[in-house]
Formats: sequence, structure tokens, C-alpha cells
Amino acid sequence: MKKLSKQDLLHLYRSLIRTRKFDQLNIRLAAEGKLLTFYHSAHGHEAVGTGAAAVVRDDDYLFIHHRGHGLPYSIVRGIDPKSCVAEHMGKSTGWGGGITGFHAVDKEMGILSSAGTIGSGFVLSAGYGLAAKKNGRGQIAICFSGDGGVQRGQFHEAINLCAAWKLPVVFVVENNGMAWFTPNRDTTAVENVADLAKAYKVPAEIVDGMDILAVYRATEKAVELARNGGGPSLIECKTFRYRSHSEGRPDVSHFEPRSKEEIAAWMERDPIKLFEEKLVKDKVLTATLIETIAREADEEAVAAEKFSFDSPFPDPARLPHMVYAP
Amino acid sequence: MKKLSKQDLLHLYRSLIRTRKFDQLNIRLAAEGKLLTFYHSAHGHEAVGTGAAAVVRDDDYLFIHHRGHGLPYSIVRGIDPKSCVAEHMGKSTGWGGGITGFHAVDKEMGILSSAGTIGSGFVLSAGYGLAAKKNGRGQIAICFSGDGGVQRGQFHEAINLCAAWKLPVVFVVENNGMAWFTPNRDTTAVENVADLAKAYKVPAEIVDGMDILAVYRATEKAVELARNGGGPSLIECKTFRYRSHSEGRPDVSHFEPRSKEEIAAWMERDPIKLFEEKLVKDKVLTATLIETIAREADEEAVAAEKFSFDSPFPDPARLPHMVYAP
Amino acid sequence: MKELMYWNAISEAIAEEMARDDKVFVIGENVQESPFLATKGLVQKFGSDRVMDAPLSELAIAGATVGAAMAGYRPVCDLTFADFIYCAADEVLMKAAQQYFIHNGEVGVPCVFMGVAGGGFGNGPEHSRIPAAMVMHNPGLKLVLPSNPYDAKGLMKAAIRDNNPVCFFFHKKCMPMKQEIPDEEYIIPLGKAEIKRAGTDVTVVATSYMVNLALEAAKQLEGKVSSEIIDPRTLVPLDIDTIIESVKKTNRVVIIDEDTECCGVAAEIAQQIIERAFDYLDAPVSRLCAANSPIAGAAMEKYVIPQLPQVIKAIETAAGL
Amino acid sequence: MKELMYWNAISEAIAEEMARDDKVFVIGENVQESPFLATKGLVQKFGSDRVMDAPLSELAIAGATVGAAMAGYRPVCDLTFADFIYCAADEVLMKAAQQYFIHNGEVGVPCVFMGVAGGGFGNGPEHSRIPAAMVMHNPGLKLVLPSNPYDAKGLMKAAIRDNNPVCFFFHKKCMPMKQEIPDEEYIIPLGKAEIKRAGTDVTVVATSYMVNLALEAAKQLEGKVSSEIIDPRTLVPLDIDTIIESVKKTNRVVIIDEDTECCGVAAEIAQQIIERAFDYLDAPVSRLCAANSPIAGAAMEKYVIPQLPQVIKAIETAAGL
Ligand SMILES: Cc1ncc(C[n+]2csc(CCOP(=O)(O)OP(=O)(O)O)c2C)c(N)n1
Ligand SMILES: Cc1ncc(C[n+]2csc(CCOP(=O)(O)OP(=O)(O)O)c2C)c(N)n1
Ligand SMILES: [Mg+2]
Ligand SMILES: [Mg+2]
Repeated sequence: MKKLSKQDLLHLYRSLIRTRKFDQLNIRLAAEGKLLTFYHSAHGHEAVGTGAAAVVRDDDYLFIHHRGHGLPYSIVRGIDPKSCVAEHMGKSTGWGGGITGFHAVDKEMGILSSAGTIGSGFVLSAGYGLAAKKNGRGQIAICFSGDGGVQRGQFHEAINLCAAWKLPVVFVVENNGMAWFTPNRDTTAVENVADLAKAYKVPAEIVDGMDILAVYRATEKAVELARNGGGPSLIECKTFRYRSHSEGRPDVSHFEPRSKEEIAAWMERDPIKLFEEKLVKDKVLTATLIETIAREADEEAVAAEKFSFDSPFPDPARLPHMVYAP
Repeated sequence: MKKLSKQDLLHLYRSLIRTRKFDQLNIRLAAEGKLLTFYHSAHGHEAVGTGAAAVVRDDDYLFIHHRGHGLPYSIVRGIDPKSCVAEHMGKSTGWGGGITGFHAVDKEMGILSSAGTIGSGFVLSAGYGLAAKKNGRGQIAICFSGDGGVQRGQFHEAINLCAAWKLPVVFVVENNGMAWFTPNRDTTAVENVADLAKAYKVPAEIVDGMDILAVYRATEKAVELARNGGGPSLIECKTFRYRSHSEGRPDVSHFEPRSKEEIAAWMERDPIKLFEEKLVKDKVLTATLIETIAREADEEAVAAEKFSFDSPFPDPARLPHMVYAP
Repeated sequence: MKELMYWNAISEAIAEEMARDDKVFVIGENVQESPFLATKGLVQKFGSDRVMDAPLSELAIAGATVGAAMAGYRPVCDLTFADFIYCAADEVLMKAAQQYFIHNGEVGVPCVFMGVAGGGFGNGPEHSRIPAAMVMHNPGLKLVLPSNPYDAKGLMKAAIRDNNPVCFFFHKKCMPMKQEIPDEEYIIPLGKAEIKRAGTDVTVVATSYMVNLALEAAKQLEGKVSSEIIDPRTLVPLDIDTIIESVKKTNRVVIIDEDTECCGVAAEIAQQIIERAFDYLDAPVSRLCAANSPIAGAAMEKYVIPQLPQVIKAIETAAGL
Repeated sequence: MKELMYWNAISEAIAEEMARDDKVFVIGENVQESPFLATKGLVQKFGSDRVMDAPLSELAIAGATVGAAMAGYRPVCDLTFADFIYCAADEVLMKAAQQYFIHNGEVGVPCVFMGVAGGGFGNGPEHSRIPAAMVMHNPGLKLVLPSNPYDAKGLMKAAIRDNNPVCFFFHKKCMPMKQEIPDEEYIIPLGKAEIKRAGTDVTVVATSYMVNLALEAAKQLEGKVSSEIIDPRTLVPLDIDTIIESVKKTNRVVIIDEDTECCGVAAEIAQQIIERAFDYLDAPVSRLCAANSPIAGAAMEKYVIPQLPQVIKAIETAAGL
């Protein structure tokens, strides 16, 4: 268990704030019709991706969940989030060169793909894990998904394979109790994904997804196990999305508005609020620092918007050369 | 729990014997090159299909496992097995009109389909169960599969759906520890499929698949639960295949010959031998009766061979009319 | 008469069929609220037992659709995006397509697989396809591609009543279309093309949203080229006779389809024309389709999927200009 | 020189590549014993860490293949029957095909999806297909259909070395074929057709096992028709130039392919010929394919899949007899 220095804690905090600011930027740009594709906000989910991705090495592999379209997973790892905004504006400076729509990729930091078809990440991650096991460099793969994604057959086949072959894969499930408009209480009898994992003999832990340190610590344990040949683990993070499934869509459960009380109750446990309170109490954060970090993030977002706006579109002549590798 | 009369017990016994005789017939015909497609012997598995299928009503739905290509599931329900042989000889008197290769179907007895792609039965059966639940006639569906089939994503999606919606589906897993040449100890960390089922909150029981009455009783309980709105169950029958995966193939585990001792040990617990001993002890069977039943089954098989041989091939002019329903 | 939007025409068709036949039900992810609106409003009328929000499980949804159809129901399965047919290919392209055959013609699989299809929203390679050719290539499935609200309604009703599995892909770009819809019931039989515009110089076979682009192009070309625009409306069955008749008259033909070019819809229609009307052709059959590439997202999509200028150009070229 | 069977030529190619490059490994169900023999013997040489018997999980096998390829390996994934591509369509047709594109051309997916394909054994609708058109229709995948042992070996080596996902479908009916194989290494580049027999009256483009039927037909037609038989060997990339050159010479062409006709391989090749050589054609391009039907089993298979008499007839007809 790594001792988290003040600097580490501030890195986590700053990453959360930057994630939220960039999420808000994408939300606004979507509302203004400036994103050329859809956007699924990470609002409420920030602590999961940030806390878990903070643990891994630069050469590990990540398969991201769609909340925030990569922001929570990439910012904490030092990837410049303007490339996310630029991608959504279809610009050549985007992380997919502006041709992918919304897919998040960063080859250098092992962010290989995101799923247009939810759930694909499980089996692709099994492949990253297989490669990691084979090459003996101690790499691991971490696969993020939602509770909805878990309902796909890919989950079953991947976790079974990883368990049988002891592949170094950590499954992090962001369980917000919903898949698009549908509450999962009506689509599964399984309350905790962790219980399912245990049936495959995969160690599983349930953590408070609003508590970034809880996510960090659970991931740390799972990653260590994986790196040391102990095989896969699953971490179920109980979390909540504050906004609608994707921008511009109604916010319903089945077909009725979601409960305002429920949303308000979860907002009380907002992951940034909780962490901020803790860090203030622990004297890591001061009011001035909070303000500075927020301001810097705001400025960064403003600059990112301008950068993206000013960036050129990709050269369409590239497209035919993108289908096959030489 | 139905009290099994002498007549019931003899029906089970006779069905087992007929199943084995017809299995042997198919094996011989395959060796002689008279089957126009492949054949997966039920040898060793007979008690599972026979015991479980004996429980259901004529209007229930069955999705069969490939062992015996339908024989264990159909004979006990009163379907004439000569239509199985004829199908494999490609004759118009086969149960698929001679055009399906090896697929077992009997619309009247609810035997809807068999799987060319193993594991498809899970989700199709969920559909039968959904229909049964909707129509309120108290029908149920029973889905047979192997332990290999369980490794497909279809298992996960189907059992999750059936559990969430309390669909009247009974999953019967014929666990023989192997999928084709591959022992499942190397492809899964899950020893008992029953444990997996429980994670979905589905009642599951492990039974001795060599004991036809154990299979019968477990199925009876599960079927009753399903009929009364209690939703799905899973029955895991531990069994063994005595022969190779399919006729004409080597009998290996990975790439080495299977252990002769293991096969011999299981043969000691042959499902027919066990049941016969019990029935003799209980004075249901006599030596004469055993002999009569065997002889009748042999005669039936001889007649079925001739019938199939003498039957005409289908009229190929039918084919274009088989693609779309009017 | 009343004006209906494209999606509303579809939901009205489903509602009418659900009211008529209690064997019809809707199953899919989020069908109660319906992200693309085509099943919106149904749950209020028919309840959640007949408009079923399912798990995120395409195999189970499509598989249960096939199973329930074989057991006597007429499910309408919403795949959400038509692209998700890739996630249930065993169930849709193999099982739904072939179970009637495997059952020796004794057990039908009456169901509909609907999905929103096509480009226009920059959503990239996994949310922008019209998987038409894959469906056509797997015999046993029918395929409907409605290009406007009127057709959508009449074809959906026919699809639900058909005794076969029918893929019904409606186009994102048709969503804002509005049209007068008769108060009385009507059904458009599967397998009847419609000549959307009569012409004499060139036959333009267009599918789905491309029909609308072709009509616009024809208008812009008025005076220069007299285009006959044929919308097959259903690709399986394909009303090849109407196409051939037109080609025999115009002697020139271009096929405009939004699915990927290679082994696509256009190649098939082209070859059927070659087989039946070769001697009538004054020029090669030509085609305009999505490029042989994944569908690029955002601003690059328009370089992969045919747009109005390319449609105009293709018609001009086919007309020999 | 030594004689090798078709399957043995394949396993030898894989063995050579595994010896050369330790990034190459084999994954699939039962690949150690190998029901269709094409990976037989490899486990004895390379051990079970590089010849991996996997669970009955096509999604996981194909998905892990894609993932491992993206992470730097060169997996050879055995789908067993090529038909099982339907069971992993999201992984093969969508993910493998498009990940290079989605990664902006920065992350390749070098892997092979192999499977035994085609009819001949009466195994019915789910074990008898050559899903060639579905692969061709999804850009990003390459496609190899070797018609004999020599080609099988050289093409498999090229497939493994290629930096893209390559589908390699070998034909059940070619299994008994034996051929002289050089002792020295050779590679057949993807995208080079071979003229298997020169002729002047009619161009016959045939794929996979149909090449052998076409050669037999040509022999039987000797004196009556001089057939030029072209085996594209790889359908993606397609060596259309070699085909066009031949057509310009013979002015007549028939395409013979075992996949289902509608939206199939033959329609695509036909349309490419129409686009490039229309004025050279003395007769319509014609095609002979599997009927638009599921592949019937047992004795009925031969009425769905082209047999020698139909091949002969098709060549005669194309030649104008
Ligand atoms: C295979 C597939 N099915 C359906 C969808 C449509 N879809 C996108 S996100 C989503 C819900 C995902 O739920 P979950 O995994 O719980 O993530 P959440 O959005 O709740 O964070 C759905 C149904 C998809 N993209 N891919
Ligand atoms: C989707 C699919 N994958 C692979 C196969 C090939 N196959 C046929 S039977 C079989 C093994 C099945 O194992 P199991 O379900 O345990 O049944 P068993 O044969 O052991 O009774 C395999 C791999 C297939 N038919 N379908
Ligand atoms: Mg969720
Ligand atoms: Mg087994």
C-alpha cells in the first residue's frame, strides 16, 4: 500500500476538478451544438475512473467506460484533455485524429479503444491481459464498465477466461443502477456484480464509488494481485449519474422522471465534495488552493475550447489510408 | 412428487434401452458411412435427457443437447426414433424432412430446434419461456446443454433474463467435464455450474446424472416451481461420455488419449446398469422382461434402419419453398 | 388525414397492430421511453408486459424474440442502433433466418428486428451503419428500408403481419420528416417498389434516406436530366421487375445506397440488371455507396457517406453527361 | 520437395511462423488436437502456452485475439467452423475490422481468423458456409481462400505477417488434396491472383474449392471451350487487374463462388468488371453461387451448392454455347 503524499493527494484532487470542468465544457458545447457527436457526462462518476486509473503504470492497458468519454481515466494519467474536446469537435488535434466521433484512444498511455458496442471491453481487455501475461513485463490491464455492460455475454466469457488462465485483468464496474433509461432492478436479480464475480472464483470487492480513496485502495490491491500472477479481480464501485444518460435526452427511469429526491441525496455525497472536505480537514487543501485549482482548470478549459475551435479539420484524403495498416 | 408406478418405471427403463440401441444403430451407420452427416453419441448421457424429459407435458417446450442428436429427449416422450435415423440418412421421412443434416425437431412435442452453434439454446429457450409466461397456459421450457455450452455468453444473458423476469425455464446441464477434446478444468475455474446459477439467484441443484430417478426428481421439483410462477432453476447433472466427442474422431483430452481407467470407473456407474439393478432389486424387472425389452428394441432398430434405408430422398424442388413462410 | 412524423408513423403502426393482435409485443433496451421515439407512447397504452424494457443483452433480446416467435408470438424487437445486429448475429442472421428451414417449413419465426440506421450524426464507425447487405445476404430474412413516414407506417404493419423475420431499419436523417397519413388503415405489401418520380433519361434506384437525396437531385437536375427514381422500399423481397421495366425504358441506371459498397446492395441489384437487361444498357450500371471504409465520425462522415453533390454527379454521369 | 496435404501445408506455415516470431501464438477451441488438423502437431513443438485450448467462448476467443494483437502479439485464432464468425461478429466484423481506423491508424490489429469452410459433408445450415461476402463487406479485414496446399502454405505465412486482421477460410473439400511443397521458404503475397489455366474463350473467376471444380470442368470442356481460370486467392485485397485483363481478352466471364448468391462475392466482382470493362463484354457477366437459401444438409446439400455439372453448364453458357 503506497503512502499517498500531499502531492499525490493534490494530484487526485486536481484531476477530479479538471475532469469535472472538462465534463462541464463538453456538456455546454453539446448544448450549443458544437460537438459533432453525442456526449455521456461523467458527472457523479468522476471518482471511479480517476481513483482507479491513478494506480496503474504508464505501460499498463486501459479500456475506458463511456462516462466522460475518457476524461476521468486520462486526465489523472497526465493526458491532455484538450485532445478529447478536439476529437468531439472533429478536429485533427483530437486524440483519434478527429475521425472517430467520440472514441477515446491514447496509444502511449495504453488507452486502447472505447466501446461503441458496450461490453466489448471485457473481451478486448482479456486480450490485453493475455499479452501482458505472455510478455512477462509485469503489465496489467484494467477494464472499466457499467452495470449495464455487465449484462452482456462478453462479461461472462471474459471473466471466465481471465479466471481460468489467471490473466492480470482488473475489472472496475461503475454501478450506477441504470443502463440508459432502464433501472437494473428490473433487468437483473443480481444486486451486486461482486457476487457474480465470486461465482467465477474471482476476488471481488464492493466500494463506495463516491470515495476516491476507497476506489484507489481497492484498485491498488487488485492491481498488485494481478501483477504478481494472482489473476483477475473485480471492483464494484457504487456510484450515481447526476445527469441524463446522454446530453439532450430526457432523464427518466423507464418512462417516468427520475426521483429528484434520489438525485439530491446522492449529490450530498458528491465525490468531489467528499474528497474536498476530507482534504480540508486533513489540511492538505486550503480555501486559496481550492480556488486556484478551480481557476486554473477553468482557464485550461477555456484554452482547450479555443484550441479545439481553432484546430483544423482532418484532411479527408487521409481516410482511404486509414482502413488498412501498411 | 408424483408416485412412479411400475408402468412408469418400466417406461423409463424401456426408454433408456431404446435410446441406447438407437444410439448404437447411429454409431454403426456412421462407421459404415451411411449417415450423411456427423453424429455425437449419447453413450453415458442417456439418463439425463430421458429422466428430465419424462417429466414435462406434451405442450411444453424442449431445447435439446446434441448428445444422441435428440434420442434421449424424444424417445421417452413417445416420438418415434426412426425419424431420427431417417433424418441422418437424409430421407424425407426424417423429422426435419431430410433437409436439416442432423437437427432434431418435432413441432408437436415442442422440440423446437437443436443447436448447430452450441449455446444458442439458452436464449431461444428464454423466448419459449417468455411465450409460456405470457400465454398463461402453465407451459414451461426446458433447455438442455453441456458444460461447454455454459461457457458461451448466451448462458449469462439468458439466465440473467429468466431470473429477472421469472420465466418458467429449467436449465439442465449435462456436465461431462469436457467440451470436444478440451477438459473444462483448464477452461474455467468454476467447478460446479450450479454455483454459477446461484449467483443469479437461480435455485440450482447438483445431481448424479447416472441416476435416472435423481434426474427425474430434481426436474420434477424445478418444473413445478416454474409452472407455479417461481421462475427458472438449474439442474447440473454430473455425467460422462464413454465415446469420443463425435464418431470417427480421436478420443483425447487436449491431445493425449483419455484415461482408460477413468472411463472404466464411470462405466461401473453406467446409468442403465444402475437403474436395471435397482429395478431388479425392487422386483419391477425380471430377467425375462429385460430380455424382451432388449429384443424388442433391437427389432425396432432393425426395422428403423430398413425404414430409413427404404425411404425416399426429399424432393429438391421443395427447397426454394422452404426459405420463407407464406 | 393528419400529419405524422416519421417516428410517429412507426409507433402508430405498432400500436395499431398491438391493438389488433395480442400476440404482438415490443422487446428491447429502453423501449418504454424509446431514445429514437419509434416505440414511444406504447407503454402508456399497453403496459410494461407488452412493452418490455430488457437488460443490455442483445443475444438474449434477439434470442428471446426468435424463441417467442417460434412459440406463437409476434415480437417486435428493437435493436436500438441497427449496427447492434453485429452483437446478435448468431441470433438474427443465423437463427431467425434459418429456423423455418431447419423446421422443415413447419415452424415460422414471425418477428420484426427494428433499428435506427445510417449516418448524419457523426457518431462514428459503430453507430452509423445500415447493415442492409448483411441481412440480404442471409436468406430467410426480409428487409424493409422506409424512406418516408407514409411508407414507414404501411410497411411496419406489413412487417408485423408477415410470417417471417423482418429487419426494419429506419433512417436517422428521416426523423424530421412529416407527412399526411390517412385516417383509415393501410398496409404496404412487402416486395412492391414505388416509382417516386417518373422520368425518361436515367433510372435511379435509391434506398432509404438516399431516396430523398435522389429526389432532391432530380429536382435540381430538372431540364437537364429526366430521372426516374425508384424506391424498392423492401430489399427482400426485391421488386426487380419494376426496376427492369424502367431500365428497359431509360437504358441507363445508377444505384444509390448508403451501405458499404463492397458486396453491397448496389452490386446485387446491378448484377440482377445485368442478368436481365444487359442488351438494353447504353452504359455500364453504376453505383454510389458508402466508401469501402469504416464510417468516419464527426466532420469526416460526409466523405464516407454519399451526400447531395455526389448524388447529383452520379445521376449526371449515369445519364451520360 | 515433399508432398503435403492441404491441412499439413497450413500447419507447417503456422509452425514456421511460430518458430520465426515468438509473438505468434494459436488460440481457439481444441487447437491442440485440432479437429480439422490445421493446427495439429503444433502443441508438441511449441507447448500449451503458445497453442492454447480455449473455453467454448467465441466472443472471448475472438475478443482476446483482437486485444492481444493490439497489445503487440500476432495471434492465429481458430474459429473451428468459419460459420462461427456469426458467434463473434461484434469482435471480428466490427472490432478487428475497425480498431485500426478508430485508433487513427496508430494501433494495428495483426491477427488471423482461420476456419474450415464450405459444403461437402452435409452438415446443414450452421456448419457449411463460407462467410466470404460478410468479411468482404466489412472494410478493414483481409480475406484469403486457398484452393490448394501450395497456396495454403504461402498465403498463411503472408496472413500471419500481415499487419491487419486476415480471415483465412480453408475448404473442407480440399482436405484430401496433396501437393509438392518446396523445401525452401516461400510466401505468396496477399492480393495476387493466379491464372490457374490459360484460355481464350471465356474467363472463369472461381474461388476456394470451386477453383478445382472449374479446372475439372475446363478439362472436360477441352476442345469445345478454351477456359481461362483465375483464382483470386485473396478476395481482400482483390486483384481485379488480372481479372480485367483476362476479360478484355476473352470478352466473356462467369464467376463461380460457393458463398450465398445475394450480395455475394460474385456480384461484387461482376460489378467491378462492369465498371471497368463494360465495352469489352460480348455477353452479360454471369455468376454461379450457392442458392439463396440456407445450406441444406445431407443429400440436399448438392442442390444448394454448385456441383461439377452446374459448373460445366455455367462455363458453356458463358462461352455462348
Ligand atoms: C451493445 C450495445 N448495446 C446497447 C448500446 C446502447 N447503450 C449505450 S450506453 C447504454 C447503457 C449502458 O449502461 P451502463 O453500462 O450501466 O453504463 P452507464 O451509462 O449507466 O454509465 C446503452 C444501452 C450500446 N452502445 N451497445
Ligand atoms: C458456437 C459453437 N462453438 C463451437 C462448436 C463446436 N462444438 C460442437 S460440440 C462442442 C463441445 C460441446 O461441449 P459441451 O457443451 O460440454 O457438450 P458435450 O459435447 O461435452 O456433451 C464444440 C466445441 C459449435 N458447434 N458451436
Ligand atoms: Mg449503469
Ligand atoms: Mg461437455
